[in-house]
Amino acid sequence: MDLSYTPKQQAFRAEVRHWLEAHVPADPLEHYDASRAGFEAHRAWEATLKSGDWGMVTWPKDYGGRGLDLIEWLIFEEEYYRAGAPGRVNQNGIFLLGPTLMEFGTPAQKQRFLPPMASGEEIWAQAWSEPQAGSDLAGVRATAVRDGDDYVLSGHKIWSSRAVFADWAFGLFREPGSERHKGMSLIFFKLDAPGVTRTPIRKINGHVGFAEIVLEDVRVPAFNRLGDEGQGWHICMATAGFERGLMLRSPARYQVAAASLAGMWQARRNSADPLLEADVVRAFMNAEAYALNIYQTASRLSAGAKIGAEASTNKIFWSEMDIHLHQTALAILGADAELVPEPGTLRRGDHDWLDDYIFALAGPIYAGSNEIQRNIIAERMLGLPR
Amino acid sequence: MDLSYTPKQQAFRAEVRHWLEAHVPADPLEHYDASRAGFEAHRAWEATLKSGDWGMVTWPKDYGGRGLDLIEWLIFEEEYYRAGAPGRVNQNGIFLLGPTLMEFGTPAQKQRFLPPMASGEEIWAQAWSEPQAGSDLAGVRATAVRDGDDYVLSGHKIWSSRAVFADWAFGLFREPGSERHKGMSLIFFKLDAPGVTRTPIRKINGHVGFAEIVLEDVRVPAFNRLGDEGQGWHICMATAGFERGLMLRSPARYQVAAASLAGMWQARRNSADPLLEADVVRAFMNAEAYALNIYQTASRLSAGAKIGAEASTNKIFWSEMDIHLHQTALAILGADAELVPEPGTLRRGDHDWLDDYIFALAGPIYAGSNEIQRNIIAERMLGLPR
Amino acid sequence: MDFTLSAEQQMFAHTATTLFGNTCTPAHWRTMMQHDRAFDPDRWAQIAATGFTAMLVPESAGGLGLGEVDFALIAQAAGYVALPEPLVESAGIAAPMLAELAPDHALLRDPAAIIAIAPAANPVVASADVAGAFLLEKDGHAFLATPDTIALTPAQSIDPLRRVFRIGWDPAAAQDLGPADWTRATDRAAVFAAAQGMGLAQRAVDLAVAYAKDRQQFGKPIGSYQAVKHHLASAQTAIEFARPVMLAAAATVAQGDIYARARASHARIVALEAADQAARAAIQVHGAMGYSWEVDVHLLLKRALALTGCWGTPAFHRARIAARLFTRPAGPDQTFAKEQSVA
Amino acid sequence: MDFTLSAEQQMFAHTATTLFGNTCTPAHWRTMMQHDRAFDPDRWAQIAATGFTAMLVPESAGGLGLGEVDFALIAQAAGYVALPEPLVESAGIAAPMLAELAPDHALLRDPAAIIAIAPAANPVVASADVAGAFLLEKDGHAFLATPDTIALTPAQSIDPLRRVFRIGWDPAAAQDLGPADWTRATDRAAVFAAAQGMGLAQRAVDLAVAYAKDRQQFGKPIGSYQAVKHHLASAQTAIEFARPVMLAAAATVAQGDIYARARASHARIVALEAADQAARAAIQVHGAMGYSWEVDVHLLLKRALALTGCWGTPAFHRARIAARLFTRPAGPDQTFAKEQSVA
Repeated sequence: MDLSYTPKQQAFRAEVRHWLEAHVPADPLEHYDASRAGFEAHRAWEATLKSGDWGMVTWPKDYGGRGLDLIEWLIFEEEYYRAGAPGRVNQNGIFLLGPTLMEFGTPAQKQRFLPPMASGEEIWAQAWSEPQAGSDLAGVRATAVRDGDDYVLSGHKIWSSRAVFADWAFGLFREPGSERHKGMSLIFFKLDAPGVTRTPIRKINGHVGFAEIVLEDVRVPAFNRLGDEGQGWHICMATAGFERGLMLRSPARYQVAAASLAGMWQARRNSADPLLEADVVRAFMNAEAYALNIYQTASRLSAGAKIGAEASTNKIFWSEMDIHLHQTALAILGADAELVPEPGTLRRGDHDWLDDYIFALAGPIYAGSNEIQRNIIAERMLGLPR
Repeated sequence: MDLSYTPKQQAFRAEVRHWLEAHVPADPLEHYDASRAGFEAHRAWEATLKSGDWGMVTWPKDYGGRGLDLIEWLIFEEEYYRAGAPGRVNQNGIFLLGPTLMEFGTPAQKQRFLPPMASGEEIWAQAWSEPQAGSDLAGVRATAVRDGDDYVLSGHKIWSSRAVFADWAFGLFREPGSERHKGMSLIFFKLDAPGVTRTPIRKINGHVGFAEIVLEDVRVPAFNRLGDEGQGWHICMATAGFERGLMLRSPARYQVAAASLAGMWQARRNSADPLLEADVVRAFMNAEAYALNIYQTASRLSAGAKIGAEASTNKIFWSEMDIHLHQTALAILGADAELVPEPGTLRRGDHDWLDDYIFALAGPIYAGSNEIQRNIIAERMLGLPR
Repeated sequence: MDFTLSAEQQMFAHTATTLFGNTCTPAHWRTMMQHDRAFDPDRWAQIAATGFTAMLVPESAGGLGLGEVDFALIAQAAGYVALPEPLVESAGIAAPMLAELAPDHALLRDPAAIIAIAPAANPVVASADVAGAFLLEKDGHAFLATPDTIALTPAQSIDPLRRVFRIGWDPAAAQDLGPADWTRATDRAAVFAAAQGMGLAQRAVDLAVAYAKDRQQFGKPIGSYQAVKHHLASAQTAIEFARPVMLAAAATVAQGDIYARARASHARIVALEAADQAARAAIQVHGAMGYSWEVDVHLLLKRALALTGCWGTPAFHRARIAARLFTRPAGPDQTFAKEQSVA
Repeated sequence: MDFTLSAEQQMFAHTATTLFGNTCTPAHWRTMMQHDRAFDPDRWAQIAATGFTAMLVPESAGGLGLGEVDFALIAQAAGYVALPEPLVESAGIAAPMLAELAPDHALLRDPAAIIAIAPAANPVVASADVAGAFLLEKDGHAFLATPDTIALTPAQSIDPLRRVFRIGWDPAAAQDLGPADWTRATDRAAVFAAAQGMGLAQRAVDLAVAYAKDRQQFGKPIGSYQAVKHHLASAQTAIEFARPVMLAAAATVAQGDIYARARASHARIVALEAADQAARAAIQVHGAMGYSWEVDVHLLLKRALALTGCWGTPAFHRARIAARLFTRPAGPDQTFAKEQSVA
């Protein structure tokens, strides 16, 4: 064990910090789910990032990355959150589909899809759920019928994040007649293709964060299938690992929030409940524990290990930590907690505790509900019977 | 609604208080599960109680009671706990079997069993569980074979509280060949009868609170069967209602503990974690809430209602309250928490927080585990599917 | 010693449940939000016609002279539908205070009058745009002001069915009613917030139960999974142990002593915690649906959140319970204790 | 930046796991309790032979000169078997302090020597009856005393495998070693309590998992019920997020700065909480079995309870984290911060 950064890692941190200081917008962008304008402002930010070669630093240079390792990725994320830089509108692409493409894609697919993903030219939505298949992904009913070099897609997807404004989506489609885990393929489709209808779904904060997608005879080339025909379930499980694991929820996000919470506490402690200090300290402890856990995982992966069911413990931990942290913030705010900040009053680095609390409430639900995660931990880590 | 006591109720409280002040032993008795001597000291206390007609005040006078109502019962319990009077060694009799006998017994059975129960002449153990049937009571395998006017009992019971020293036990026995909920009868047997072997089981505090009971061709008269042949499951569910409901856990018990906790907090607050004050206040709130809930239930029952699945909410509430209260006590004790009080140092009204904490840990397990209770609430109160 | 409700109380509660249930439907919530409104004049007129607004005004001041238990049942029904109109604030807190200070005031004779109330602890006033008068706290006094003397600045509550304003006012332009019992107002606010919390909590459980019976996953209704059952059973348990506290608090608030204050605060804390727990459990049970604007549960969560901040924080209320616990005897014979008269 | 353990560390840990696993079996616990003993001289001799007692003594003082990470792995293995012998107190806390104060002391050359340590915060001393010497805190100084100068009064711990004594001693009869770094001792105690907590917690989960696979109720193994799964999954999650904190605390404790102190305290709090949570979950999963003396889980619970009170309460340790949080920068670039040298 050696818990200090190498000179190279320190230099990298300085480089990231320097670049971000020069480029991060002074005022927060409108949220990418709030409007088309907010979405496009975030796409423009992705292009700016790419101009500095920061699109996805762990990817190979050929695909728009820098070929860096996981520790450097964590350092990049630390600086990114520290700088209060905009949220990553293409997270479904760069954090979920990207790593999956890297593992299962053909060279031609990687060359086609990864660089515009890293640059934000093509922004991705996920299309996992269906009205009858939420936690039960094997219950997917949408179909892909092979027709020469094409597939013809039909079906109904829902809770697709980013799909209202995004360019592309990926989802599971099954060979007609196949059942449960078999016969499914992971296929990409353009969201403005003929036969695709998108209906926005508003989140409880009022933003149109999701869409319902109806596909009626949508024709896509077979090139858009990732992996072998029928391999979709297997690939999807790998993707779920990424989602719950390292990338989706950077420790830096919570460390920044915990530090802000501590600052707010110090500013307001004289008028707040003195007993909340324990919660403020706990929020800090949680964020540190999460960071240390992720550093440990990164060390393990660097030494050749694969991420396994322990990714489910991450999902539970960060989702519960996030709710606790924001509950504490609202408790400190006391009588002001219910009030939405006046438009335009939030500056870079300011937290919208209320909106973030509402967002945090979704944590135990999405990316596989915490009930499902606890089942996975019990069955795959602990070996309890199904 | 009228939340004040009538003059008659106030007079009754004064009468109870006066009698207890004159009779409750100055020093605590040895625990009834700790030794035969402790057990017999408690039996003697039951006789003293009966000498004042306090054995079971809600029972009819003919059966050793005073024919009082539930509000008076609560007042009696309040004064009983307030006085620091000994635990009721016959609780399996007076609180569980007694009410069931009152509902399902024949006049002859009531006359035979209730008066010696009220006086402590006959002390009862329960024999619900079997090695293969813990939470799953319908999995009982012990059998009762009818032979003329007798039953011949065989089988294996476990976790029988009080059974090491008690005189009688009651349990479920099935007609050979019957299955699940059918064919079971509730039958009494003497614990010193030929064919009964008792093996003590120690609790985690070291006391022999349970026994394992093996029955080999134990002959009992059919008179010892409560209710009709095969009605055992139905009766048992009623008994479970009593157990989780009003009688087993008097609010007074927790109100006394919460008041003591508040006293300890005030004595030690300067050297303890200041944040524990919230837990001390919470323990008081919980005890009060439990008392108010029980008063409300008593009002409902007095108005003719029956106790239902909401008894399961009681079980969950008191068991969780009890653990929280004692965790708080140990946290206040800090470095002293691990130390068992020196023998003989506890006086009447003193709390053995550590032993009570260990006892509290059993709360979510016995009398139907809290998991089972939550299933009952979900299915019977809320109507969710099995 | 009797916890049961009278026939009259049950009748009033039934009227409220029916009126609110018929008019404040999920469809109506949606219509109001679509038009960015939080007040329905038709419903308010019906409410006024039932007498709910006059319940806590003494008969001598033109009211019905009923008690806090009676009104708590109405507030509970209001919570069950997340009623947007300021019935609780106006009729439950402001009107009885005005009746104590100015029993002859004409507003007390107008059942449709809305009296806004602004204790120093609250940063905003709900429904201030429809108020006919304002009761304002300054230095322990109550000031009565007319709407034309009040400057309203809209603020935005997380609760879309709660319309709040920051207010500016000039004591010189208002009528000084003298020292007022703001503690009593806080007690009533606590009891009726608790009552609303009970309604919110039960509604959340009811919505989740209905969904869990219907929604299928892995081939069976999600309500048959233990995790779903246990979430909702825990929420219902919290409700069962908050409701008697709320009722006892309503029954004793008129005592106005340290015991009654502590009980009111206790009721408020546990009822709003139950509402929060039930709403979050309901969101979790609904899965992604629960996180969408179109499912109603979030409205209950947001109302509970808004109520938690008004009329004293949880810490303020906990301190009132601590004051009772640490300065008066506690124990099983003290459950229904009252301050002994000092006469 | 590397969290992986060296081959040597893994080898030492393996030796500990094997030695403890072979000798400190449930059957052996039972035998010890039956004879009311908490010290096995044979096992202690084997422990001394492995070098564990010399790990934190510098080579210059006759020890192995290893670090806190190395010893933490041994302490974790000791926790997994609820080791009765005072290995952690003697070799993990007392020996390195003695080596700092009196590097030439003969006790440091005797691997079988047991050094008891008595900080002012602890009311009792474990295994004082087998100690060869006592390190005692008074006014910030450390005093070294021989057993014949110490008056032992037995006390009873809830943990039957922990034998504790109140002690009486006379500074005039002891050797004043001068001012000692009791904060450093507290840091080590915190880290190694955390390590033991990790062992206790994992053992509790492992015992419960084994039982839940085997035990049948309602016709299937209880481990197939969601409620059982979720209890144990939650406990395992707590373990997964305490273990890296414990390792990081061990790796940084030698810094001796405010960051290292906060991390040690953090590790101690969450590891002992995880142990308590896991032990209680395991008792619950075992049902009535879990509440019987014959099932071993209660021994884990009681050890965790005993450790929680020693060497500073949770509140003391929380205050050390607060001191770091509120006086030094926090945030994602501060995870591995050190106090800058003032040279």
